Amino acid sequence: MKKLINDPRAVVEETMEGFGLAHADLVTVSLDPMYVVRKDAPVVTKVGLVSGGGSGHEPLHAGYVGRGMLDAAVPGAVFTSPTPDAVLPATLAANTGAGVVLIVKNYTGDVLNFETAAELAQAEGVDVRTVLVNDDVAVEDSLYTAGRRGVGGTVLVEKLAGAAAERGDSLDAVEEIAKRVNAHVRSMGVALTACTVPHAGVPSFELEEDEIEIGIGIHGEPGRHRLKLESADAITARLLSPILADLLPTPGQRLLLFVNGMGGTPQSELYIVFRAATQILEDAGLQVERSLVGNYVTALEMQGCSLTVLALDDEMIELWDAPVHTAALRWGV
Amino acid sequence: MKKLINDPRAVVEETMEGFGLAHADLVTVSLDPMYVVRKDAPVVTKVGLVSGGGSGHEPLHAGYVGRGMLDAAVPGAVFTSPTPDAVLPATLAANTGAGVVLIVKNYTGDVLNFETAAELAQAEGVDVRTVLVNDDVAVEDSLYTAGRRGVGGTVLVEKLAGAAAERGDSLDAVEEIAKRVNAHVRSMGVALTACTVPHAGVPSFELEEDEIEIGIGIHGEPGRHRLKLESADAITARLLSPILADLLPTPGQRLLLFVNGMGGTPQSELYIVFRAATQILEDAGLQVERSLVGNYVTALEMQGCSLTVLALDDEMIELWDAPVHTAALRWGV
Amino acid sequence: MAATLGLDWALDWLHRAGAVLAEQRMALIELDRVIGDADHGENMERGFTAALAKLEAAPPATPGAALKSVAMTLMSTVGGAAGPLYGTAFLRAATALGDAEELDDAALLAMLTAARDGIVARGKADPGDKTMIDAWTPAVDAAGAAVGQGPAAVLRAAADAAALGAEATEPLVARKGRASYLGERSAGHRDPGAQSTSFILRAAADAAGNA
Amino acid sequence: MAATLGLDWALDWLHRAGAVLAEQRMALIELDRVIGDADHGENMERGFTAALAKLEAAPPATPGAALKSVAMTLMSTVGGAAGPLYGTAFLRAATALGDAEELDDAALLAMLTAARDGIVARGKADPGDKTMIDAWTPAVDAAGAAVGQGPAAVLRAAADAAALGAEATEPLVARKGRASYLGERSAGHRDPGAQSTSFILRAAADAAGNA
Ligand SMILES: Nc1ncnc2c1ncn2[C@@H]1O[C@H](COP(=O)(O)OP(=O)(O)O)[C@@H](O)[C@H]1O
Ligand SMILES: Nc1ncnc2c1ncn2[C@@H]1O[C@H](COP(=O)(O)OP(=O)(O)O)[C@@H](O)[C@H]1O
Ligand SMILES: [Mg+2]
Ligand SMILES: [Mg+2]
Ligand SMILES: [Mg+2]
Ligand SMILES: [Mg+2]
Repeated sequence: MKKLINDPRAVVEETMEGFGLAHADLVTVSLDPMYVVRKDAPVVTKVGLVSGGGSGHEPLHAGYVGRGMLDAAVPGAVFTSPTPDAVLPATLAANTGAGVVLIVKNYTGDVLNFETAAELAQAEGVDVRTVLVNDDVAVEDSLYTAGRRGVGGTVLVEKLAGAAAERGDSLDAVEEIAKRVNAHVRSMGVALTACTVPHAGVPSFELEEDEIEIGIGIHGEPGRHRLKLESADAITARLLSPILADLLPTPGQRLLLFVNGMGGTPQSELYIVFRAATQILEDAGLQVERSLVGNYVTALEMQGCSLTVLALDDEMIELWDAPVHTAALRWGV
Repeated sequence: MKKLINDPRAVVEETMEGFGLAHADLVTVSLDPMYVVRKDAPVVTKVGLVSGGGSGHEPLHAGYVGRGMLDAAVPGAVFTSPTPDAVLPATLAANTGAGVVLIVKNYTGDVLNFETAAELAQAEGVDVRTVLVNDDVAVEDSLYTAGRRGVGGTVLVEKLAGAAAERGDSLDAVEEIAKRVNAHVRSMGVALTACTVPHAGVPSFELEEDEIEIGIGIHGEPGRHRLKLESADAITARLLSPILADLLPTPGQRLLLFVNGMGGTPQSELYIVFRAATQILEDAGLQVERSLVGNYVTALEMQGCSLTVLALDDEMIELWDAPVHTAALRWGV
Repeated sequence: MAATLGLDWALDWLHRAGAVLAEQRMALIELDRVIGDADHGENMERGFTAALAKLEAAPPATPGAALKSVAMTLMSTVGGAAGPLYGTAFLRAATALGDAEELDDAALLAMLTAARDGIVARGKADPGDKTMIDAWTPAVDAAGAAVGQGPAAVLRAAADAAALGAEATEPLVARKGRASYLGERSAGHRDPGAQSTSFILRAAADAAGNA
Repeated sequence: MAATLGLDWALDWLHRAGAVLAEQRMALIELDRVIGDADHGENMERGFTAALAKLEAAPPATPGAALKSVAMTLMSTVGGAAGPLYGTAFLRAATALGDAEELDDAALLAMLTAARDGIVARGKADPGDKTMIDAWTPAVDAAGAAVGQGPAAVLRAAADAAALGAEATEPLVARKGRASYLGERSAGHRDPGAQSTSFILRAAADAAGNA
């Protein structure tokens, strides 16, 4: 294992220390319990927005704390959801009395830990709503799975709900927006290489030099099936087709197309995939109205990408365009 | 070789097509000859700022085209400087009559090709100045080398000179700022893994599982020497010490600290390095006044990072903080 | 063999559990790497190390208090799926014991049953879903059958059944937790949580054998 | 053997050069990979493919016109260090030939000398700096010594010397171009530009041998 780290067990703490130093104008970092809050939190009379999850997906979630997005983020150990005792103070810090929405990616661990934190916060008088993100079409949402995972769509949920909270929407309204975005967003990923969890020291799975893993998650967990390496155009089509089959957009539908790098893929390749995806979507009579290309929800140094498609309505476009000022996403301010 | 590409020979063209689609609000992409200009170029009576170089360093340079930074960028083939026939039209497109500054990284190929383009543009009546960036302390600047390379510092030169041009500085003044930034910036890089040039198909060099390459460039060329893998703190000290020995900042000097990822390194590791670098600098009585952490000058999927330190003055701070709106760097707008 | 088990046994159990989880850290990581995300061993070791430190810092007065202390620490240090599940298991087990100082066969069975029921309540897994439940359920059943043979026998029966249960997860297709994403590809690999359950129950039996 | 060489020879030369550079693309990439950035073979093949297409599309009338056409295409398609250097070399060579239709020994020597001088003017490399100059300079010297033995002999002498010159770059420490960043570590590897020069001059000699 080759990493720019000191002690594998200090990775998250040292990362967050560095993050706090680099973005001292934006956030305050608490190391124990570990969470990150907006420098200006709590922002008076605003609905609070809190998210969190295992580390290793940087810039998710701490990179999205700031004006127009999250009020607090709670990083767990690498690929391990944070514990309620960290989620609770983050939730309290984000609460101005207007209530808090927890954005939780749908994994058993995240759901259980945030559930407990929500109960504890409620017991302290905070009105808490939980919105699960489950956009990954690689996983069948059935009785026989833990349900679809939350992946790339999480960033879009956080951006749009964050903008709604920032403009002063009510707790109900922010919760509704978050759920609406989740209902209209779908994702699917591919890995060209595995990643290595620092404390494990060996790659999460093995791929031959000519193999790729389709339907990969963001936790270094293996995907649904393996294929021989194909062209970027062919892989893009493979990722988009289950997304479209599930989202079923009507012709003319305006979309946000998000090509996300898994951490180890050059930007050039993401743009090649973006080009291919745009062509397919436009050939299908759909309209790529907004876009995002880059490393936004990663799996350490994994090579690969995910495609996320969000069916936009007018309000979502307005919320997407609204100013945002975080470490990883910034415009209009 | 595992890459999300179609044809190795179409990599740059397809990347730029995708880039043009994703950032149609910001830039216009010309495919043949290949160059990228600001959507609103030429901006009336502003000094033009143009850069370029081999591809594979994304987001450099196309990602820095837009308000407050470059007016045009010229991507060459992967790791190969662009040709004069592409630099010329980019230069002409950036010229409003106020003249053009070419920001050129100091490599033989870049220097020669931009030199010819500058001559051609001058023959067409454009007042052209060329500023060489050569911030890499890994290379001895002596009669026995091609001189120091331009690496991470290039982004800072482009940002500060771009802000100067945007506020209406004269050609002389923009040239002076660019040279001043270059004179006060130093960089040094490390690679944990090599990268693979698409048309070559094999990694640029071999490193054992426990080896790192110190003094790496951004072209997949080998560095100065090899070491056994060390802790992030130790590696950071190794990179910073020649930077400081060369820059010789006086105590209390305000610095911009830029931790740059080479493309394949997780963001968490960059923050761990940022933390270590901040500690060393502050222990040396220096002041980290501004910072930048992320993948800004890459070498395809190489794992590793570079450290760049810029000794700031008041004007540089003002120019750094000035609004910028490009695909890869954006604030204040 | 003692006819009842007290605080000494409980502390010995928890220390043995901490030791085996530390020792088997990489083995559990490896099981989780194959069908999960390679953190189970790391999570469990982190949790038990913290739990033992807490027991040291604030010594409990009863077996139930010891289990409750461990429950709270696991809840706040393990994270992931295993944290809340084991946390709930130890919490419910503690509640079942109340402030009893000496535990007989029936108390031990109640403790194991409460732990298992707590995991089911939180995780909603059925037997055969390839989770830690597939070690806990046979363990509870076997303990029930051994009631009357003394505490050491009850716990030995539970540990033996948990070991077989963990092994028996290998052919199963996962339907809960992260391994369920793999679908059919999860078959052929042992569930890490069932394995850690087996280690923990073996530690309980070993401590009883020494009591 | 012909006493002078004309347009046919020039075109045959350029086609042979294009063919050998295409064939040796990976070999040149490999040389550049070790002490450079792994693009020299790609750059040269791209340039010569374009140059030959241009010659096809707009057939030149004289050897000088052919070299000038190639020069312009290399300048606008090769990029990197080699593009401007070879571009200048072919441009100066074309200028040296003027509109001569037939080239004798002296004309060929003037052509080679102008090419070499053009590269030195642009790249400022000295002999021994481990660049293409280390193939060009011995080639020019050998051609000078062979003047009077006929065009084929002049070019063969140049090609032989270039081949030895390329080989002789191996022990050198680079002082120009990208390989210079490596310092002492550049020793022990052949310079890719010197090798491509050797291929190009061999093609000239082979074409002359067939003329
Ligand atoms: N719904 C559930 N019910 C019972 N046990 C579960 C459930 N989901 C997961 N588990 C157990 O948790 C174990 C994984 O724990 P761990 O790796 O620590 O957490 P995570 O899956 O969040 O990374 C699995 O091996 C399984 O035994
Ligand atoms: N200053 C110079 N003078 C002469 N030849 C040079 C000089 N710099 C580089 N070269 C030649 O150019 C070759 C490299 O060409 P190429 O790989 O195409 O360009 P780049 O180095 O820009 O990637 C070297 O092998 C060397 O022969
Ligand atoms: Mg986990
Ligand atoms: Mg090159
Ligand atoms: Mg796990
Ligand atoms: Mg090269």
